Amino acid sequence: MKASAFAYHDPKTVQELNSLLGSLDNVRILAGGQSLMPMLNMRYAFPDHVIDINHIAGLAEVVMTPQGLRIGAMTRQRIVREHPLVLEHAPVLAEALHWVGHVQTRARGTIGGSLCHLDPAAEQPCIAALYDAVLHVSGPRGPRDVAMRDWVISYMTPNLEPDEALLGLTLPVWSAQGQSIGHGFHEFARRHGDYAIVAAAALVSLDAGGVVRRASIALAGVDVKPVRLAVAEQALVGHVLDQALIGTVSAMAATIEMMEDAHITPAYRGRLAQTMTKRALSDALNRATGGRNV
Amino acid sequence: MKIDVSFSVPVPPQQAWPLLLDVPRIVPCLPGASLTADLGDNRYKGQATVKVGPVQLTFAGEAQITDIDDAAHTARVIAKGADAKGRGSASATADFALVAEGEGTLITVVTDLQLVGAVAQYGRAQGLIKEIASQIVEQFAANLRSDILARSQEGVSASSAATDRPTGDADVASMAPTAPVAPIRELSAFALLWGVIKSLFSRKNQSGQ
Amino acid sequence: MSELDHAQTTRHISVTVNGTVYESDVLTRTHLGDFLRQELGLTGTHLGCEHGVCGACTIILDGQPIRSCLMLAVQANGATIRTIEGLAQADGTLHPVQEAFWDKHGLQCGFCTPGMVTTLAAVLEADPTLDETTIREAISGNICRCTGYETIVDAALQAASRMRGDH
Amino acid sequence: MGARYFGAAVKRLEDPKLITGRGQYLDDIPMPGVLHVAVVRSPHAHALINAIDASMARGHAGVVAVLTADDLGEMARKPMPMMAPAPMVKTPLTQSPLAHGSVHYVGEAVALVVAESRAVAEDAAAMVMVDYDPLPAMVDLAHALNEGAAVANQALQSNLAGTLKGGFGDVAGVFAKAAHVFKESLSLHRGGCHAMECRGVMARPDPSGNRIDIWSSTQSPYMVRRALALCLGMDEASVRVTAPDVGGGFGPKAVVYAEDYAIPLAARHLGRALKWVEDRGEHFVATTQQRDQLWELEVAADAQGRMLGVRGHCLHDNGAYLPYGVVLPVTSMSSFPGPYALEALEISIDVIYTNMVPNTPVRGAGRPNTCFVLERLADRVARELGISREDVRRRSFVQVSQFPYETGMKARDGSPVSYDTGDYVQCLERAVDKFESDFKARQDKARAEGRYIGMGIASYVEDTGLAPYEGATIRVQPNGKVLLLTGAAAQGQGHKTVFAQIAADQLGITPQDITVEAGDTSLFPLGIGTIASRVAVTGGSSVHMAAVETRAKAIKVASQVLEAQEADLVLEGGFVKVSGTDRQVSLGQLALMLHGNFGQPLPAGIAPGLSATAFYEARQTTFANGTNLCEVEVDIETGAVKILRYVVAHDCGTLINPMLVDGQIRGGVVHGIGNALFERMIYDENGQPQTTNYGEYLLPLATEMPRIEIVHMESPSPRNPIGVKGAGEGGTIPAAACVISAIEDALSPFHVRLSSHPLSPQDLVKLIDQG
Repeated sequence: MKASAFAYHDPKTVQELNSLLGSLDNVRILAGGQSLMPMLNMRYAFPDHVIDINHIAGLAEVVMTPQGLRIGAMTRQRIVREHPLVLEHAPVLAEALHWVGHVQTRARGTIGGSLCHLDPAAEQPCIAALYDAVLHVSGPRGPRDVAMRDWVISYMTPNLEPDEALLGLTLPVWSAQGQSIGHGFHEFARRHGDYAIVAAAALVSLDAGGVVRRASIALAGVDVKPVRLAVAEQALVGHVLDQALIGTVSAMAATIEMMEDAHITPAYRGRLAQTMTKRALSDALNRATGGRNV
Repeated sequence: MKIDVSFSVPVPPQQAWPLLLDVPRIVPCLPGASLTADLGDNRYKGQATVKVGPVQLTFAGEAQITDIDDAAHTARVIAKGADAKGRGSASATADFALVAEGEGTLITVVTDLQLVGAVAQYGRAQGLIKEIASQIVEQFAANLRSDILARSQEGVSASSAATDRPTGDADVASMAPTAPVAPIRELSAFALLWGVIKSLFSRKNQSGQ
Repeated sequence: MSELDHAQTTRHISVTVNGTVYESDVLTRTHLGDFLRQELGLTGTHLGCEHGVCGACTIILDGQPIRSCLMLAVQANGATIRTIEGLAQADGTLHPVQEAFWDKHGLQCGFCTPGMVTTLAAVLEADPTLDETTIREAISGNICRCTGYETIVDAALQAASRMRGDH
Repeated sequence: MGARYFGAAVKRLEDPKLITGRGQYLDDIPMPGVLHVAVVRSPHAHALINAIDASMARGHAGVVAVLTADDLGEMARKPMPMMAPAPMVKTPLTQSPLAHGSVHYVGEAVALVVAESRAVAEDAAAMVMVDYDPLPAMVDLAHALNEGAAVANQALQSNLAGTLKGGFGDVAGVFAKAAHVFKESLSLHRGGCHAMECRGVMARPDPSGNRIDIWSSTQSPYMVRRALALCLGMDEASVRVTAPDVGGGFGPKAVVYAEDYAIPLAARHLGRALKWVEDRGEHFVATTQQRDQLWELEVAADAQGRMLGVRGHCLHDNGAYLPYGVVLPVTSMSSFPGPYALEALEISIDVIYTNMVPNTPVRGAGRPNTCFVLERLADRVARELGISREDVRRRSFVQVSQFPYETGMKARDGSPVSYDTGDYVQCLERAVDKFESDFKARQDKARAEGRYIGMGIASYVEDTGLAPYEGATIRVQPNGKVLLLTGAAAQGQGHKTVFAQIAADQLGITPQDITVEAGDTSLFPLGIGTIASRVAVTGGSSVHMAAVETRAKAIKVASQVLEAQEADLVLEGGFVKVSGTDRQVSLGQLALMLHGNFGQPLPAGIAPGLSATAFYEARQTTFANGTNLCEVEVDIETGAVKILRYVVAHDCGTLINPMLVDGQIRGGVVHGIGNALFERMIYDENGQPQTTNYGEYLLPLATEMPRIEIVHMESPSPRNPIGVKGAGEGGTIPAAACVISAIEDALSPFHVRLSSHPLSPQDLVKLIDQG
């Protein structure tokens, strides 16, 4: 189980990266390596060129900007999970990362790598969808931003031209503005650290009366890309969030058309989608209300 | 793995029939496929490229048209190819049958596809292989229709275009279709899987249009 | 890849492993685990699956436990690495995790052991307050077919206690 | 002699090197100039080979050779000998070292690519063009004997390799008079062993061609030597086989594989040292697997729920070949009637060929299968009669008064199967006591809260210490240190430690004074192998016998040296002492004497060397037993199963090292839990394996596994000098049955009936909805 031969490139700047991408064929970008390296070792992937972007400066920063929390593509999952800005402004991302792989893979794996590999059940794209993240792409035709809803063009295929690369993303995180924000993330996997079968992330913002002013629900593992439960979100806004309402909107999760693979039936995915949504919303409610509405 | 599809073309069977047997002309309609040599007596060399998510496969191999029944308008295509990188091989037997359908022709293709080796062992991706194969045939049908329409717009009858079927070890370059066909390189994951997702979302009309 | 010339498929690297600096020309396709085993002869790092699941190949790179089968050797240029061979002190004094594995029968065939020990050494050096639940999570990326994990967990708990200086 | 080490939790002698990275597994052995081999394997489940074109591969830079069956001569094409001959098989099929003409499962070895590195060998392996003619594959066990079913091999008329029949008593009579008769259809699915070290073979031919050294990651170096000496037509003394540190075996490494033949053959052919190391992808398709069986059974019980009789039929999938004969179905058969004192039994097992990886024993061999079906039947009786599952077992078990108990079955040699010792009911009670009494109350309370917990129970009896023998040599060296040589190599069990414990007590030294060498055929003449929970009994007994003899010799010689009565002599701290005096002679001095000096005759009646060699011949089997209880919680929304508690009460006779026995049990239980909940080797309808990596094939992880509480009983076996029974598989045998029993109990409000494993959460949700 040894990789086939390839030429190795390690650009130091984004400009070098773009010119390499523009000039080479059959290229794979090596970020954290936790997805690409197995594909190389198992000889599923046969790139002629591997471009290692670990040496490009400035791709691993986490900063607050007016647009939101900006996270460099090369930020390791371990760093994201423990970063004070993430814990303060997007704790649901930190919680989701608890379920991502294992201590050894989080030490290398990057948030950008996950957003480009795009396993249908992956947690990080799910959180990006939850926040309507904006992805920052660079290419020879200059930088461009892609909304998360336009990012996944098909099964494990990001909206990137062959000569483009993902530099980072911005999560337009929610500000409380006198309301209380609660989050929840639940997934069902056979074993700890496995890709989820289905995962659900929820964000709610409640006013003093416990009425939902804003809500976001995202599911992973139900389709080839993360799915936002827009209908359920609308059904929440303007109503007092309680278990009854949670039960009603969770049922909506089961009604979307589920993808099918060799192992998992659509019916089971639907059941998990409903259950994970319910549990994620319950956590969100408890957090927003400081556990008063358990 | 059985894949059944049927599709219509806007010409009657007696015109569609020779057209369908005009391999150099229809191959470019097959997404990701290209013809590399005509070996004579209905045997051809070619290759087809397919993408399953991040994994791109290129099958190179041979295809032969057998059991041609010009009266019943049925034929069988037997094809087999191996991935250039040794990740396995694919073999398919496709039975074509044409029947009149109003002004046009209903073409049914019953394919038995067998994948072996690593390509058949992707596990989680296996559920998508059938969808992908169906999409290839469906896109083939769409391309074939647009080809026919393009020609009829030029006033070139499909049948006359189909009469000069090359034989012997002809020069591949000369086999490019004479009429503009929607340019298709390897079947893009986008086009391909968008179709997959569509069909995942609406399983009713699996058999294309 | 015959089309690729030597220059593109070979790189010179310098890496510090268990306190020793090594200079070497490596094939760019060689993963770090193979480099440690074949080039440096440090065969204590084991390869159990080479697709990043079993954890046997875990080493400590710049303080973090990582899977050496999921990193190219060329990427380790300039890095500081600790392998199972480098955990005990020069005088042979065992690392508390090694000691505990021996005390608690934390190994049987021993093949997953280097990955288990390096993983636990790294996480416990960072935080010796882990409890059974967090220890099980910490080794959830390391597969053992022999022990059923319980004695590994017991070993980790003993090591954590020693590393906290409880006794 | 008081036992100071025998029975104590002695820390392992093996560990210091293994915890510091100084172990030496096959791929760690330095071998200057070694060439690396990649194996070209069949991608087809069943196909004819028309031609093999290796020209492109041979031309690839760094490739030394590409070898097919035709290149390596007749021995490479000849079917390998069956490791356990099976006269009842009409068409015995075994694989040849390299396929020629046809292939019968995905992964069958077709050619070897020899190159300067493994990576280059893999590059070239992809360039070997094999022209196959695919044939229909047989992967459907249930319909394998149907009219018109595809045959797994063109040499076969039918997929039926043979039928085993066994039983005793007046079956018709017992079923006729029984108050209750219940029918069950049960099934188990295949998984792999997944030793964390994959297999591997290295061979170094002597330039003269008269010798060959072979290293194999095997449980049976002596089987490899036997096979290769016969294959190569060489003296056994010229074929040295070494099992280095082996990273787990679990059964499949006891097989002599195609690569064990092909690599030495190729090494001789090329006159070069060669190494092949199985990678994990290969392990999924080239290392034997186990457990596929389909059962139709009936149980007869009296009005009180005592099981009276069992009859049934089994379809057993043995895969494409019979490398180990029919040892699996035989083991399933001989595991009846388990702990139950049945009046009548009638079992038939059809052994079926399919186009999947061949089956040979995986931890437990056929026993977990039989345990699963018997325990399902016992639970069924309890449910139908409305009595506790414990009571059905209490009433049906062989009672303590009945030992030695002849079950009515016949052993492999035709002799009656006779359980030696034990108290099955008492063992069950200990498990129940440990588990706690108020479970029912907690279960009702949990259900009131919408939580579903369940208790599982499973009991087993295991035949251990299998024939024919193991042996050991003990030799005291002039430096006073002791060499202990044996053929029984270990794959993690800790043989060196337990053997040293056994010998140390006899010789009055510490285990640390003893160097144990095992697994090198040049150091000890004969051995069988570490399989079937047999080494503590056979190897341990032989060590004991050799130690006793050495001790006697030391005393005899010392009595002359010290001019003392033998009765007054004791062995202590490396000396033979005259008790109550300060007169003593060290074992080293005695060894020096008996090594001899030029011109000086040895003492009268004393043979050279302070040493002894003994072979223990296992002519009667010993029987371990146990009862497992566990508690699970099922999340009915997701089907997730959490194991909350796991209790093992078990009896493997006298314990040599309780810490190591506990280790065997815990590892075994977790393997069984994997079989119950996680591990499923999936094939598609064409025989293409679908789970060929650790993302798809799920092994148990630390986060999902429970603590395992163990209660020991010690019923010494009278059938060997140290009273021990085997413990290597006792954890695995009942574990899956126990977990399934618990899940069914947890889901009883939904009337869920479980009849197979592994069971996924998705399966359980489906059953809950149907319930």
